Amino acid sequence: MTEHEHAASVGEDVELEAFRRLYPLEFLEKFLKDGVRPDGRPLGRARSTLISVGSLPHAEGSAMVKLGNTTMLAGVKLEVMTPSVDFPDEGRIVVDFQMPAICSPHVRPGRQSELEPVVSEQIRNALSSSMMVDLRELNIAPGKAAWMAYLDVYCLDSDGSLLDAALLATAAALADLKLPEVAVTDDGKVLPASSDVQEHRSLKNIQSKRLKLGKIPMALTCAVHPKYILPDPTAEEEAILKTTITVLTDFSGQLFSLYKPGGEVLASTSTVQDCFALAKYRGKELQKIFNNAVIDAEADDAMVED
Amino acid sequence: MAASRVSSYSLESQRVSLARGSSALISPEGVREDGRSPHECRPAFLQTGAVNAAAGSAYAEFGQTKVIVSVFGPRESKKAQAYSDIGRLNCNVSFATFAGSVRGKAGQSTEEKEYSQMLYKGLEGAVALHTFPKTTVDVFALILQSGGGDLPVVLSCASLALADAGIVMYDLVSAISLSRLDTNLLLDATLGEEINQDGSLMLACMASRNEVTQLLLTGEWSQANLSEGLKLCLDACTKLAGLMRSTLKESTSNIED
Amino acid sequence: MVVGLSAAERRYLTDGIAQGLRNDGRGLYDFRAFSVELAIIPQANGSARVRLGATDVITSVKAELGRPQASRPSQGRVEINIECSSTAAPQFEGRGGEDLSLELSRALYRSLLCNNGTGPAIDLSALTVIEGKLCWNLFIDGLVLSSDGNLLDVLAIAVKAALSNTGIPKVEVTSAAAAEQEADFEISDNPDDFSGFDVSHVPVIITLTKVGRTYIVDATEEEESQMSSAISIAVNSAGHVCGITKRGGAGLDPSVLLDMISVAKEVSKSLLSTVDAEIMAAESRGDDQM
Amino acid sequence: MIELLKQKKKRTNGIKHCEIGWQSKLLSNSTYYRPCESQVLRLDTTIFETSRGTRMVHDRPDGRNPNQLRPLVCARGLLHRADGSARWSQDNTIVIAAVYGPKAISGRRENPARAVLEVIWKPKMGMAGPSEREAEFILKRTLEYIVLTAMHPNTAISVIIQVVSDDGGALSCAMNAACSALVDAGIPLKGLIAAVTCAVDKDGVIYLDPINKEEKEFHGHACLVFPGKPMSSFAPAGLALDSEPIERGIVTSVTKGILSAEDYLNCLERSRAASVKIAEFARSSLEKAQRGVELVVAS
Amino acid sequence: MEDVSSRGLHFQLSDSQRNRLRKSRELLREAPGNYHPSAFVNIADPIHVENEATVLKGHGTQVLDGQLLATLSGVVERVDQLVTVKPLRCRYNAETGDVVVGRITEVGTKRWKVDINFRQDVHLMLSAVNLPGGIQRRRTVIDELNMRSLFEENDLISAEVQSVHSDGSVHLHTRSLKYGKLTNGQLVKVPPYLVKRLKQHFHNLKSCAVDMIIGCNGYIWICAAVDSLPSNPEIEKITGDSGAPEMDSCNESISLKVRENICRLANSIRVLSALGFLIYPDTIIDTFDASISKGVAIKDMLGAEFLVMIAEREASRRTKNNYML
Repeated sequence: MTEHEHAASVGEDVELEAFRRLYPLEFLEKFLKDGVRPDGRPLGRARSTLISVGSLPHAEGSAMVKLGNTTMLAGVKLEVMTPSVDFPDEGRIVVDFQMPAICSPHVRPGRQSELEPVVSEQIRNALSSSMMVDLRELNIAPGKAAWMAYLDVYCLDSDGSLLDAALLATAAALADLKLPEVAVTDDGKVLPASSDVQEHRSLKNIQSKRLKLGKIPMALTCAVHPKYILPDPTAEEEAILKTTITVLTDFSGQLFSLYKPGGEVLASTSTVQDCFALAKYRGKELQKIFNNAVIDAEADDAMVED
Repeated sequence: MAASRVSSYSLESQRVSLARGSSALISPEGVREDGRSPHECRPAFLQTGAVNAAAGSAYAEFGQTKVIVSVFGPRESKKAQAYSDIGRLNCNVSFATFAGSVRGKAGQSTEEKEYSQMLYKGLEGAVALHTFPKTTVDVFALILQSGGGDLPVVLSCASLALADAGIVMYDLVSAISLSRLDTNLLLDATLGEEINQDGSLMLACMASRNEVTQLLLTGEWSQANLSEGLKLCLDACTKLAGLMRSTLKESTSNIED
Repeated sequence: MVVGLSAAERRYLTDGIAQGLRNDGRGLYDFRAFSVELAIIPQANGSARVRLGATDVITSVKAELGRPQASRPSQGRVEINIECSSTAAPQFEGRGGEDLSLELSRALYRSLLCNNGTGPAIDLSALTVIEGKLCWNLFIDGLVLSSDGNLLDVLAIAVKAALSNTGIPKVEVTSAAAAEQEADFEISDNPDDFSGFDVSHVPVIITLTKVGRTYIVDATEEEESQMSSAISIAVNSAGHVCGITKRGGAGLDPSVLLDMISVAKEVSKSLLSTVDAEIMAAESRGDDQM
Repeated sequence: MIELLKQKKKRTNGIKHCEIGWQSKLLSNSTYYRPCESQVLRLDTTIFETSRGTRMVHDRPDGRNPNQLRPLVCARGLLHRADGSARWSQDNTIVIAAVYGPKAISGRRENPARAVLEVIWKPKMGMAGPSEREAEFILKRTLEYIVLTAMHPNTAISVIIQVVSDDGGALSCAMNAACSALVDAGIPLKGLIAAVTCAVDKDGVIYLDPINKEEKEFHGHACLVFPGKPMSSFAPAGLALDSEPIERGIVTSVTKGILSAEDYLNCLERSRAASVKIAEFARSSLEKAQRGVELVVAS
Repeated sequence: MEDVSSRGLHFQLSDSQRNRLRKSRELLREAPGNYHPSAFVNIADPIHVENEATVLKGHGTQVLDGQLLATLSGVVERVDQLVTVKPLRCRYNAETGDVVVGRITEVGTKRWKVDINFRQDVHLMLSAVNLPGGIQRRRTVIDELNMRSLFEENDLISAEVQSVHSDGSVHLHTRSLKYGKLTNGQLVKVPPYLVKRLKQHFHNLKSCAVDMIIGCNGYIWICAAVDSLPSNPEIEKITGDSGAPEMDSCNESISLKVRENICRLANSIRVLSALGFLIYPDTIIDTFDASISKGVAIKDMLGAEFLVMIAEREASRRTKNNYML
């Protein structure tokens, strides 16, 4: 490239960047008209998705999810609790979604992001309506002891579709969760399995196990433009279009919930139906990725145990 | 709901298992628990550009210690500050709730505050504050997993992230810690070694300028041990700085490709 | 603490330090005269007030019986908490003093107790009453009433003085209980039944403040405002370094660092003897009054 | 529309000088919605047609039929300090909304292009938790749809929601209250909204405006918000080709529990019809209030 | 008796020192020129007057149930019919014509805000300063933009109180060549009530090559003598080079000897202020000379021994004067 041409291309770059900043909607629409999105993918496609489990040795279950640039890290820490009187054989799962200051320029340390409670609530709803985990699985000794699972999902990089990524990380971390082997005394005291058995006469050992999972919830966020529907939007697309619809389903496409918090564009019935269809397609895609990641991890487990 | 926590089962067991005599941590032949020799650093993995949303970022993994640092800015200062013609550096360190063996609490702990102060002090001298007058550069660190030597890893990682963000610096800051168990000096200590140490030394420096930006020493030290420890740390910092440099070089060459 | 100095004053001050004569007539390594008062808070187990120039701090030591930590069954626990009163400076009001308070508390803690709470300065095993069950926990609280620089050094002296003033009541264990049960005990209420505290290992802290190319001891607030960096070095009576904390941004050459450490050791000798003498004098004054 | 609202603002200012006690004002501005035959889509039988065939309908605890709303009451202008306020009740679910602003703000939140909306949700008792925070977020995003924020740049409009009692459907009640309060404050809006909650049982039967007990018992429930009146400004020209009446699209949808796609679409249809009633009620209450103001000004 | 503590200093005295100090204080109390003890009133103490109706009730007094009471702790002063209470300790009270030393706190539009230890920060208008070049002309927008080049935040200046307004605001001016930015020295703060208004507040101590400005507000500036420095304002005045003395570049010319003198003078003032003695040029120089003649090192001047010595010295001086009368 000659120097002159180089300078010209730099000039174009600057112009393009200025256009992008000054007329974001027009910028986006120019792309959409040609059937592509600013990051190069076709209109109806989600970004590449990676799931890896067991990345945190301190946590009893953990998973990392990358959805394009959006990155989530979920970890489960277990504690022993006394079950409530009403549900003596149930444990609890406490989900918290955290947006630390590192993830986005809009979050300040010490101040909760507006999205934190929103995503937390949606994950909680999804877990309870899908009944992914039977809380009785967390039982240790009925009425005396049960597991309390603290599931913290950290957003490490925020680039749109946070709920999709966070829910996926939640599900993967729960799939990775392994209840440790413990010993229980008669009065419900829980001790690590390795502790001295002689001291306590009436010890009952409980084997380590993974949770049995029910239907696994997933979410697909779609940014809505009066003419287009963009599944799995980036932060830029979310900010420009200001309207999102999040469809919560299981992998088979069975709907749990449809979430549209306001926004500039109204959702007609056909828009809603289009979103359902996109979610169904996405469900199939995710199921494969999810199963591969989790099964790989279980295979690793088996090898270690051998 | 009447659920109350009875005990933190993991807490007691983990702590007890970690508190051991120094003999258990280093064999008579001078081999440490993880197979390293006393003056050997942990395997380190560094990477820039870990967080896309940030102006600059870096991920660092030193053995079991895993840290992400994001840098934002220079951007408008948060609150109206008194007239000043130099920029402000704002540092914040936080732990993920699953960083330690016991689940942490949300909300800023004193440890996080202290680390934030230390991070600031370690970087302050290296960043050319006059190059971004009246604006703020935010350095935010998240410790994903605490495995010993958290602060030095955060410091090194933060200086990488600053470089990645294109902030003008006099030099990269590399930092390392060292634990003294009796008279053994163990470089780049793990969590287990830190809990049983009799003294610790943390040194952050700008290796090519031969300047110490932060120094922290605890426990009683004889002159001989102190001089040796300082020398060990300085050498390790120089090596680490080399690694950081090559990481940065790699990341820029990746962009060119 | 923002000390506003004009450009001319700053120049005058740094030039003076370069010439070896500071604004109050001191040389580079001279401490200001300080005074120690003991037992000023009757309800504490030990307390002291130290005034150095216009810097004025109070420390108190409270001992409480508690359960030792599972990881260290034969040791008591020490907590240090420093508070900067808004009487010292208007900017300490509300949460303004928090950062400084934390910095001072942690620096003191590290010098006295290493960072994992097993310090050489205070014999923690002497605080045990029954191993694994009962121990004394010490709560050291400091209050900065007025500040004219060099807070950390003054606080260290005050902590040392307060600890020397601390009496821990004798505890009588009435039933040697079995492994699982709580022990019964009685705290002696005889005022003479106190055991004193050995403070010979408690270090003093020397902060060397670098202004220009020179470093000075016991900087005033004015001088601190001109520092490029400062190093606080804790030295005990054996001449061993017990803690180093660096403040201020500018980097230091390692050789300068080693120089500073040796200067601090030198200064610490005279400071330690002055501190001991002042504590002794304060004790004798206290005895006279009784 | 906007002009009308502006006029109203002036008039309300006038009325404040007339020193009318808020009690009398409350009465004069209140409109009661009595579910009489003409206003409810009442079905004669308890047999309900759904797409899955004919199903039995559960008896509702308060004796309503599945398609019946609870009695609505709306009162406006009852708080002196606020720039606008409204009390919206659906039987035992009562919410008060207060609007302050547009008022000056400074610092980071200030936006040179538009007014900033902030919503504070105060629960009946206790502290606001994450679910309240979420409700604030939903309300904020929903109101941003109707408030013409570009008209008041560099200002803030705060909406405070106080739940007085909650017997199901507090979110939709709050939406309706907030909308009325915004009108009362004379803030320029591009239209009104109407929010409806409906629940679905296992068999797919839809119950409008469920009470708390029903929300808990039934399979799932949805809070849906629609634009108040078909208005051309809502329908972008590009979509006029669509066979569907696009102007009745959803502004907000929040669901809890399980709703199958089919159930959801049924809910949509049913609530859309009900929202027309609510919108009519809101509009009539607004007009009545306006007439009241005119009377006062005239005398 | 307590230890001596004053702003910025604390002196711990031994028993013998304490006794000596007590003795000299007693002597001083009886020395002439002091107020009679009955002249002191505390807050709410009645002030005795001959005829209630005829007296003018001045500052620090109030009438309650027909009785004249004090609202301040201090000394009752009577001038003709006017009864006032003059407080012992108070902030500086600005009066027109006072020479003050102040610190710029804020650069605003057309004015600087200055801290002179007054109740509020006072104003120095752009129109009340000498412009560089010393020409008298209207202030332009350019001048407004260049205000920071004249005085910036934290700069120390000497100035004169131009006017005190009824709302409590005070304006300064520096429209004389002796006023302006202060350089080459250090500031000592003393309680303003220790400084009395004199004819002359600028002092040139030729023997030490030191200049001293005793601000009425208790801010005392001690610096290397201007005439020992190359740029002489007199010359500048003739050449019209620069109106305000610009001496920023001259700091390095301070010799150690001069610096020692400055330090010794500063410490003399600190000791006097700790003892609560009035601060005049004479008392300062007397203390300065005493420290040299007794061979006291500069840093030891802030020790207890020197403090007691100065107290004794003052006591004996005053009682001697008494005998002489």
